[in-house]
Amino acid sequence: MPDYVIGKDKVAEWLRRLGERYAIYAPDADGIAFVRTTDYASALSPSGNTRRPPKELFLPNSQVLLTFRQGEQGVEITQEPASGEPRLLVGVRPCDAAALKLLDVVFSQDYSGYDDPYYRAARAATPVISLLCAEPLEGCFCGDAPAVNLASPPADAALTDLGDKYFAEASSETGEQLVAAGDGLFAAASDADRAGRDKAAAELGRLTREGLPLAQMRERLRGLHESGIWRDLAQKCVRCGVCSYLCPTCHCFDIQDEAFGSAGCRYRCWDTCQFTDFALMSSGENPRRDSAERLKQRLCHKLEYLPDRTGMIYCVGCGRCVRLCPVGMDIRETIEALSAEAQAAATQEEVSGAPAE
Amino acid sequence: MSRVEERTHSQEPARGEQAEAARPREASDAGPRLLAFLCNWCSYAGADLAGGGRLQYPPNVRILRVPCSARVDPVFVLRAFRLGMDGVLVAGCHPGDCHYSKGNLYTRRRMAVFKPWLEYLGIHPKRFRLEWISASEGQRFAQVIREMVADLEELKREGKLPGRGGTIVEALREPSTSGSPYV
Amino acid sequence: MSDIEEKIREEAKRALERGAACVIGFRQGRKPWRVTPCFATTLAQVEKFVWNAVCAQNLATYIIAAPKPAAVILKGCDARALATLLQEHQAKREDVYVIGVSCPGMIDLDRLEPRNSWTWQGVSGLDGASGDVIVAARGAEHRVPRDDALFAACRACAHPTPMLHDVLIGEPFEPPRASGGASARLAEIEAMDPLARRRYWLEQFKRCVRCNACRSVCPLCYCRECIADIREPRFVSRHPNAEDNLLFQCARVWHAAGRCVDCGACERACPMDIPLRELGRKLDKELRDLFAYEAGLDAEAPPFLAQFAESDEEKSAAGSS
Amino acid sequence: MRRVGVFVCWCGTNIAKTVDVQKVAAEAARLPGVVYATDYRYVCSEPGQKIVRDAIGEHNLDAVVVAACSPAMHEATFQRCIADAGLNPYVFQMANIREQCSWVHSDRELATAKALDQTAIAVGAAAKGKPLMRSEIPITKRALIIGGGIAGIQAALDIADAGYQVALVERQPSIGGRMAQFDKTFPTMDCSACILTPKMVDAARHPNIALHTWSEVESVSGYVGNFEVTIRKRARSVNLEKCTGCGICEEKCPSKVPSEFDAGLGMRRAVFRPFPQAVPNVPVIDRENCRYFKTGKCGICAKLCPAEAVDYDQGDELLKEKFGAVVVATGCDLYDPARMGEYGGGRFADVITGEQFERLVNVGGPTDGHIVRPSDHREPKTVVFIQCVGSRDDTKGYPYCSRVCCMYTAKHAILVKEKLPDAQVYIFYMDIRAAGKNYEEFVRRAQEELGVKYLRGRVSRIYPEGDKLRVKGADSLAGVAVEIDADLVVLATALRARDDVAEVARMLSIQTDQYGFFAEAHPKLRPVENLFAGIYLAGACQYPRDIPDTVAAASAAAAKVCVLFSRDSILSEPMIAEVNQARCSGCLTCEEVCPFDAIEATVITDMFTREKRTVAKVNEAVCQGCGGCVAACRSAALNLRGFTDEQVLAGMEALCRE
Repeated sequence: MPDYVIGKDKVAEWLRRLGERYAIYAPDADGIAFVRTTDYASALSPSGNTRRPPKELFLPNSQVLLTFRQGEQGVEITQEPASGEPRLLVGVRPCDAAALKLLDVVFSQDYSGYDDPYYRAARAATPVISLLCAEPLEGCFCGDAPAVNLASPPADAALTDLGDKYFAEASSETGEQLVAAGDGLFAAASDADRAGRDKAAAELGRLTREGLPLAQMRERLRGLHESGIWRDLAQKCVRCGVCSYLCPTCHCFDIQDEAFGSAGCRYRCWDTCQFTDFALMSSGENPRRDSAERLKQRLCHKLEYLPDRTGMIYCVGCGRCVRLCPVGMDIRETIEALSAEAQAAATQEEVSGAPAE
Repeated sequence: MSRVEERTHSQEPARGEQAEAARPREASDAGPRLLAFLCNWCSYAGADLAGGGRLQYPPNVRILRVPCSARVDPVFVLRAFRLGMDGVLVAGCHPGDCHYSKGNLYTRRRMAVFKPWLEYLGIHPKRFRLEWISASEGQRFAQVIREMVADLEELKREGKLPGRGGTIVEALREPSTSGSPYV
Repeated sequence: MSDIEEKIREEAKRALERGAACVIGFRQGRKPWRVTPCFATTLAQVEKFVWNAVCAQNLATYIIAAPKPAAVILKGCDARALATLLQEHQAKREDVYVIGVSCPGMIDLDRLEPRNSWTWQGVSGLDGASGDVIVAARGAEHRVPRDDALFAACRACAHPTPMLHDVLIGEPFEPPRASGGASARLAEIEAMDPLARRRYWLEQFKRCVRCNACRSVCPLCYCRECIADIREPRFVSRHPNAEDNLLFQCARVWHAAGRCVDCGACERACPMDIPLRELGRKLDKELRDLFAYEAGLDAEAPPFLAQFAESDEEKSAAGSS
Repeated sequence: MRRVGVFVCWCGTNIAKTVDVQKVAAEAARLPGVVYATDYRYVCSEPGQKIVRDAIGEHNLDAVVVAACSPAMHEATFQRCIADAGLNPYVFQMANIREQCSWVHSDRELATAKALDQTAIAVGAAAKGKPLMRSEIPITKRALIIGGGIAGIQAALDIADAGYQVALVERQPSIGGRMAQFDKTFPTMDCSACILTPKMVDAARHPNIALHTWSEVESVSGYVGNFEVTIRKRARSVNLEKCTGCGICEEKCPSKVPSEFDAGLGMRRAVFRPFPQAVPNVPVIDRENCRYFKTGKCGICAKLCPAEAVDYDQGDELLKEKFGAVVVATGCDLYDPARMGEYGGGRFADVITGEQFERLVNVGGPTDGHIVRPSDHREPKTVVFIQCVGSRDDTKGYPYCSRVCCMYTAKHAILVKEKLPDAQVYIFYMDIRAAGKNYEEFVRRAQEELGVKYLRGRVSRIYPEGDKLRVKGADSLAGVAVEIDADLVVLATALRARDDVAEVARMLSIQTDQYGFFAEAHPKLRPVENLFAGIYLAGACQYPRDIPDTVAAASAAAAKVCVLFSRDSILSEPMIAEVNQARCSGCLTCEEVCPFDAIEATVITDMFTREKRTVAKVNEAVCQGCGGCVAACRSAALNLRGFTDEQVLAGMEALCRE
């Protein structure tokens, strides 16, 4: 697909035109979340990724599935329709764009045998325009994440800041249409522009590379399921949901019914393996009784079980869990410690398993 | 006995929060809604006595019987306001007269802290009252209800009640706060 | 602070030698300004212990679950939280060896950042032991006046020196000037009219994602099952909307009435920057104004709201209107 | 969710006139959980109850709501009704649409809306209700009586006669109490000792009564049917078994101290019986005043005792015993006249109290029954009695009437007239309260037959004038000031609660009223019971009482004890608190707020983790169901059966229906 450039002074006009077709969502001024905006001039803020990832626009924290009421002829149930409101996400960071692609897999027919209508409808109606970060936030390690492509993230259109203009790559038909809406505002990109984009992506990659063996963890974790290291690593975890609620790829939910008087609804809301009652059974038994079990679940789910099933690694290095954990848990430290433990175990096995002669 | 039974058709549905757009109201629930937690031994009996004496008071109050005012968990009060009550009354035996000897003394201390805090949460002070009403104070019970309903009606007229909002199901169907713009 | 750090390590080692099952302190994380709790069971682990101006976390949170006897490093507010836990039989005094550290106030990194041109990517050092906070970034030093850098809870702290301790490290500190008084924000909220106040709180709680970090870090939120998680009966909807988010928090804060020591852990933990402390501060204020009561000062006393006195009469709002 | 049936009552026109009962029933039928709803003229009538019973069977109901009058009126009726139909009586809720709706509102539409809401609240609670069971609590059939006055003696005898074991604990060396001090009793003028002493002896000899004099109850724990009591038997220093009561020790004891029994008018020895007819007839050594115990020198009593009964080394003995019921009969104290400075109380020897007069006029008293002035032992010619000293007096005494003073003052006046017929007797009174059998006649006898002068008015001042006392008062009926030069003035001092009442109340976990008297469970209907089940009240510890009232109360308390003991076990309250141990984190705030000490800590082993942890436990026999603990529990670990969180919240939520 062809590449373009657009002058920074022309972006507002482009978004204004798109705003006629879409409700435009961009990071708010505080960098907390994607919010609906008509302030097109400042939609593309240079701040890092939002505290709340854009996943909530597709998998809301809570979503009504059906409503019910006691009617004259018994209980009447109304299915909640999936909303296809046309929205446009602007300024999604490459990590979050990658995370959305990962979520697409989870909510797809191929993966679960169930094509989630709410997720699918929202995704179909919501094109994504990404923007490469000018500077990483503390704790970002997207440079290590195999799922993340900084230069060409999986968005409909991918923007890269080139000083006075943005480099724009349309990566889908929708992306082409988005650019087409800016008829007269875009110019074709030059080789120099392309080089500039590559350089910016490379520089960000360099800044966010810590050498974490994300891709190797799938193998390394296999031998650690019974290890005592989880207990040590998880001792300080206070079982809140910050890491998973704010993780762009965590997607667990719970389904609850609430009724008042003669009517009520069934909704699904976020849930997390980090909560004590996540695996609690009505008998009172809890197979994931302590934080060690829960940490293992979260790490292995991202780095072993899902990679086993999808071939993709479900950590995009966005750094939110690092920055926002109230007790300073650092997934990078955890991964390093686990990796070291696995390698130590392997070495020992080699030594002890060596032929007797 | 003066009859304080006039029905108030307030001019306008009180202007509440945007999110709590007034739902179509039936004539029967146009007035403010008051929930009263009455202790079984004193205040509930006081309300019965008001009935025996045919003391008229506004029909806006809904009565929930509890054994003792100490049974009223302040979280119930928070919940009641969440459920759209305009006012909440907690009434118990006079201190010293508690059927359980000192239950209401715990209530008294608890509520002394709770009430100003409730106000701080944005519940107008006239929307919550703690009263001691004995089994012999039917007059007083009727008076308290009259006062409270009059206060609530006035708040409503002045637009100082947040409005009853939609039904709970509607509230639940509001988009969750994460997943939609929060500003 | 290296002096204090040295003493902490010394006392931690002594505690281990005397049979403590673990010592809970802080170690440095991946950056100098990142510290994280450390559960030391060996002398070597104690060597990792650090003490600096970002050791804000309240380690009292770990006491209930910690293997006993436990030694733990507690600041003024943390030790008062322990006093509340002792009042409520959540630990035995003899099972907890308190290494008390006089606290000069802890630094809120978020308060440093916005006012400066540097970003954390370039920071190489941070010194907040006393006086101005000095941030070394890309070869330059940035100075921030101490008052501007401290957590709000620290600026309001009335008891920086742990009252409950087995050993005390560091000279006792005078409370900072803002302590004991009403905070400006509290007064502002009080000054609003009720409906505006309600709108203010709902506005704040629109951000809440119900991650429960506030309750998870709170040393006093030790319920085995929070009422917010109980489905039958349903006290609070799990559907995150501003009203129920606020209700959840109100139930939580009310449950800390007369117990909360205003350590600020909830507010620090909140990833959405909701001013959680301000809810509890009002309760503190009422308790102080009405009853001259402050939580966490007496580990022997029964919980305050589980008592009554004749003199409560004049403080009760009943019958006043 | 239960299958709820709703029955809306018209109560004739009482409800139906204001509330559209048919509409309420029709709307109620649509409430969740409701499978049947109807209305009827009088649901409480037999045909009405039959409709309920039939509907239970026909519609397979397992919860019932009746929207009718106040539950105070008919809750029990309907509970019996549904029990007859085979339902548990507690799967029942009442919606009060009469006293709290139709009777207080007149707008039909609004009253109907309210009636429906109240019904919905009841349906919500009924749908979440559960059958409740009572548990059986075994009873130890032994009674503890605290106080050996006439109240304690009477209660002990009655209970013992019914065949139950009784322990009677008295602080003084002898039982008998105040009545033993009295000379005659009004209005019959029986000799007090003549009617009391036989009862004292009966109590001492009764095979079912264990007497513990010179003893105190040290601690009481437990609950109805199961009290654990520690009794401290103070060292008597005289062996109860060996002593023959010959009295030599008393005669020879060199230490004299004012006699408490004689209200300070006479002296007793350090080894003493308070009065000659004491039961047991064995002295005690008052170690504080005994020369041997103070100086180590003396020992005369030991040397002279022919039975070798004196034992200086005796120590206190602690008895730990179990009882099923406790009768508190600790009596009262008297108002201290020193608080009434204008009457010279305590300063002028010849201004005495009624109690002192009793000893003065008693043949066994310090003057052998001669009425003489304490100052010079002369017979008084003019005696002035003043009533209401400390009674009906908000400023220096108590607002209440002490009830006995009018009568005993009349008795005293009669005694003066009988013994000193020439003496002039005046009585200052506020009102004459002579309500009682033959009481009014008694007072009239004093006034009309014996010429006692009753002056309605207060005395403002008493001061010495020569060897007399000038009494300045007013006769408000005549409207004149009165001055009387009296030889002897007798103050009818108020009866008041004992000084140590707070300690006793704390020990027993019972309540007192604003004056410190022990509080009854209900002033009208449960006058001899305390709210704390298993503890009963008798006599003047509850309120000023004369002898017949005291004896009646004692017998009533005894009857209550016998009712309790007539069963082998009792049933607990059904609506009480319960603990969900899985949720309980053992903070024990509930234990602090329980007014009945019904909650205690217990250690359990967690079902899944096998860890031991402390949780709260409700003593079902003690819990009265106030629910204070439930509201104090942050974890919702406590719940109140019959008023559960589920039920209260369901009631509230019912108001939010569409």
